[in-house]
Amino acid sequence: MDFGTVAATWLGAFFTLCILSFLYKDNPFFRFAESVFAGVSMGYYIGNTFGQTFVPNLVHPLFTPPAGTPREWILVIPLLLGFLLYTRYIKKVAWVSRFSLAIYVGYYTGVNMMQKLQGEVLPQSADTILSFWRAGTFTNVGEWISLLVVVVGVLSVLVYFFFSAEHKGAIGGVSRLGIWFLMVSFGAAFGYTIMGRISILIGRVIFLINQWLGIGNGGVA
Amino acid sequence: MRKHPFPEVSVAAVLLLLAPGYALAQASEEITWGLRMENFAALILFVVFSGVVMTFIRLARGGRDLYIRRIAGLNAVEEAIGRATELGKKVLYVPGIMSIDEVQTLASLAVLKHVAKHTAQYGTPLEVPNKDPLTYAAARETVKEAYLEAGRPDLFNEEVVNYVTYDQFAYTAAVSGKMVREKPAANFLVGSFYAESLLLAEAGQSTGAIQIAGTAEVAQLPFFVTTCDYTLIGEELYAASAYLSREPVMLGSIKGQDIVKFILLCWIVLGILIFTFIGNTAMRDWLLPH
Amino acid sequence: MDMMERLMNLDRRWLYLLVGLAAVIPILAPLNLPVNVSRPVQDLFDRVESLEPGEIIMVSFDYGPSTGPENDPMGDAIILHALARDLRVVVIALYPLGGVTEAREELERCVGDLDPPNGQIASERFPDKVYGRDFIYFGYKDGGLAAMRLMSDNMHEVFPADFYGTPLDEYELGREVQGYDNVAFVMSLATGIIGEWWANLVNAQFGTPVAVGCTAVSAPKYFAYYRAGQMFALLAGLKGAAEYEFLVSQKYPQLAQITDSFIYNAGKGWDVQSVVYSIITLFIIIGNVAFIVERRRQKRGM
Amino acid sequence: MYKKQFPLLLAFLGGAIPIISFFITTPGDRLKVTTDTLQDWMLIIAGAALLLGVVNLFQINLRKISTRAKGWPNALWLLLSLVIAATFGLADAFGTSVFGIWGGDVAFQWIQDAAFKPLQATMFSLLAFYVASAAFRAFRVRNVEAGILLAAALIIMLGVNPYAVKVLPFLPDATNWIMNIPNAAAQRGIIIGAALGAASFSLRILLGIERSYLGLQKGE
Repeated sequence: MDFGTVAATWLGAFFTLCILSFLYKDNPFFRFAESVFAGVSMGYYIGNTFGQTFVPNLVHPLFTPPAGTPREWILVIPLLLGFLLYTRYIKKVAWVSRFSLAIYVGYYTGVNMMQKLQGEVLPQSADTILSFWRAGTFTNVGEWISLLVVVVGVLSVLVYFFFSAEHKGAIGGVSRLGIWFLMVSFGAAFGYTIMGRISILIGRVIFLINQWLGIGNGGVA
Repeated sequence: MRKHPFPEVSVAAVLLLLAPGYALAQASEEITWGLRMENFAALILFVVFSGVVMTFIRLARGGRDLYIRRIAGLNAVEEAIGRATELGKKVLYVPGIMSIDEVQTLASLAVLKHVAKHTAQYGTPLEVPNKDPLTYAAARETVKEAYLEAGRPDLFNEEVVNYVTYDQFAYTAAVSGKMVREKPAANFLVGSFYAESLLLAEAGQSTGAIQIAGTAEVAQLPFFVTTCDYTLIGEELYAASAYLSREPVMLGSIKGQDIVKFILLCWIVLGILIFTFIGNTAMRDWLLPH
Repeated sequence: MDMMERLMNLDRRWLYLLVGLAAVIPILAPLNLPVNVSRPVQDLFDRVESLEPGEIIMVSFDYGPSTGPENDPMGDAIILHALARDLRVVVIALYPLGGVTEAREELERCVGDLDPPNGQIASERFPDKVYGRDFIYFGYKDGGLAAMRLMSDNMHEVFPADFYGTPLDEYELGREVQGYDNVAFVMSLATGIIGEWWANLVNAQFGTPVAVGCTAVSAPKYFAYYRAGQMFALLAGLKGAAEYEFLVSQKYPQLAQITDSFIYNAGKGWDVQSVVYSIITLFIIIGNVAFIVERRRQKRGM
Repeated sequence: MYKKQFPLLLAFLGGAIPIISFFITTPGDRLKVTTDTLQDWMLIIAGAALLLGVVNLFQINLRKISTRAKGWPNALWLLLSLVIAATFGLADAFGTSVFGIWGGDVAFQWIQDAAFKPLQATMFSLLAFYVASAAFRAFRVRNVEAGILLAAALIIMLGVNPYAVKVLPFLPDATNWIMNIPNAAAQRGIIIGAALGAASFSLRILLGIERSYLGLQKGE
């Protein structure tokens, strides 16, 4: 192994242990790692933004177009909008910096609103319109109960979210049921997610044992 | 909303935004004016939804009294700030890790405005660390304005709303460290969160802070519900600013949204009945792309 | 403070210590906790056993490093099993973030180091197996669904060359695989949605048998596909991987020569997961017992 | 007046364009193409904003260093590692070398392997510990709701325990049922409700009723 790889492994192990030490308590090693982490990650994203966004989407088409293709002058507009963000440092024209924020928010609000209605409300509602009279349903009680649970669950949770009615009487009862469904979901999802988290930890342990201490033929990169 | 006083400004804006792009767009020859039929159901939903919501906004403006049920997490906001004030400790407000292209972030900023106004009134220190730079820019405007409205612009400085880093976990490390070191009396975790939800909430919990969370990310809700004192679940987050501001116009939109929810509920129930007893799937199929 | 109260408010660091030990110890000294082989896993094993020597299977690496602990051992087990059965293996990668390195690392872990462009094509670990004839690595292709659709009968358009840049036609196995018709089944090792695509698209439209090795977190979703018959087998998380690994090692003890050098395998991961889960479960129960006792006592005190 | 109105108008238009193009086709499908172009512009705006963050980072940390505030050496480390990583990153982006010694791409990759990736993965892995402590503390039978939460979690957790499954062989099936039926139902309810809430919030933004993100007062 070359020096670069060895050094990277040792540094990686050092940082791994620094972060893990936070579990015991806050300490200078963690604080050091935290600062380096913030700095390095920021530097990484600066490089990444230039490499992945500015160079291909702005610099190449506007400033250095490949031979034979015209300059895309229209990109002056987003460039300008980007610059406008910085007018906030000049008191007199600081209000102009809102322009870029407004367009950005407006555009995505429009996109997201459609996405929520088309991609979430409609299909999720459609999936809830089930038939209790499917062939074989009544012979298979388990299936029938499952259908019932789905429908009751969706509807009661929706009722829980009604804001204009007080949670009293019938609505109170149904929304209480809705809360119970939420609790089943939260408990189950919590218990289930632990598995994924454990495998992340295993990844770190193998890094330390295999790559750093050099024991065994590793697995997880 | 009032009428825009500058029609010429509107025209200018359209030209600035749309015209050059529109003119340069590569035209494909087959397509002409028309409706996108695959989105027709969404169009109807959009029209009904906007119509109902705007009607209720109008009614509310006309002075109709609108009732909204209690939302425990939101009643606790002032209690949390009050406790921070008593203890002389800071309030930490985390607006999620996403940019302002995410509606949850915008909903969070609306709550932030309310929180910032109160902390400014009481002179309680507030800190808003950010992961996304645009959210940072917007949060800064929001807090600055809130301080101004509370009559304490003197309390605002560049450290109240600050920027940490663009990486999810580096941000989490920095904020967790801050929680443990500075022990804020109240932590707000409101907005769009991913895997860091539990890291932040558990670090905050270990310091004994009052924690109020809110998100619509279904996968993260279990972690907030188990580690925070109050959690705004999904739709409650979006209703928060209306609830906190108590402005009739806002409450009107919540009312309108409830009506649409009710229509949808009836549609689902009717659809199930028809499907079950007549075997007709029209009501379901209609909701899907045509 | 009495014991019950102390238990209820136990310093969380004790729990951290236990979780940490539970993650380290089984890796160094396997506990070999029992695995009960479940139906969806047995299905995969039986299918591989039922194939004739020389038939081709396709293994798609559709995950990245973060789920390596779950997916890596599945990749190892299926490749080792296939080669031990004298099946031929085509490896591809469709996951954009790191699938390409995962596939290469797991392949080399099983067959030994490779460098086909420079002539190192014989497997160190399977003496009679050769790159390009018995196994091959096509590399990574982006575009997910589109690529999968095109692969059905235009494999060489999707992968004009193998991972090392050699045109597929220069290898016997490369020439032979023109589309899904040439493979007995596809095994997708998936983090997220790509495994669902294999079922929805490739199985549904082209009738290619599909098996999936998924992460535990996405298992319930995949289980529904398995029940609907859209995939003939399913390895779910570390548990599924450990079961399959167990079946393979039982049937082919000679593979131990290779697998003994692995510091990590699904069995160890399963040990870690089981122990951590047991610790957490135990603590939840202890916490509740303490809580209930304490509450009773308070009530009586009043 | 226009200082306040104009941004709200921009937001309205910015939103109206994708909405209209979602429903309507225009000759040559130009509106759709224009909307897609807007999307590319947004990426550039978001990228440009990154430096806003950097400016603030320098403001805060340079002040810490110059006033020798508590923890100032860490502020120094932060800025130092930022500058180094950004230098290598920019060298990589523009395909040059750093000081003519290292190739930008190699150096940038090395920084990722030595610091960025291990730090990221380890921070993520802390979750394995935190789920344990959170579960221990939160899953107590305080009331009916907490009891349901606990029961659901326990069934799932026992479902992956090899010994528990030996005694109660139905547990894995119960796990799948809970995840696919009641859990999915509740999630669907949350998603539908939240999507309606988000749509209503979006409408308030487009109409200029919600404006706190711009730092505007109501009714201006």
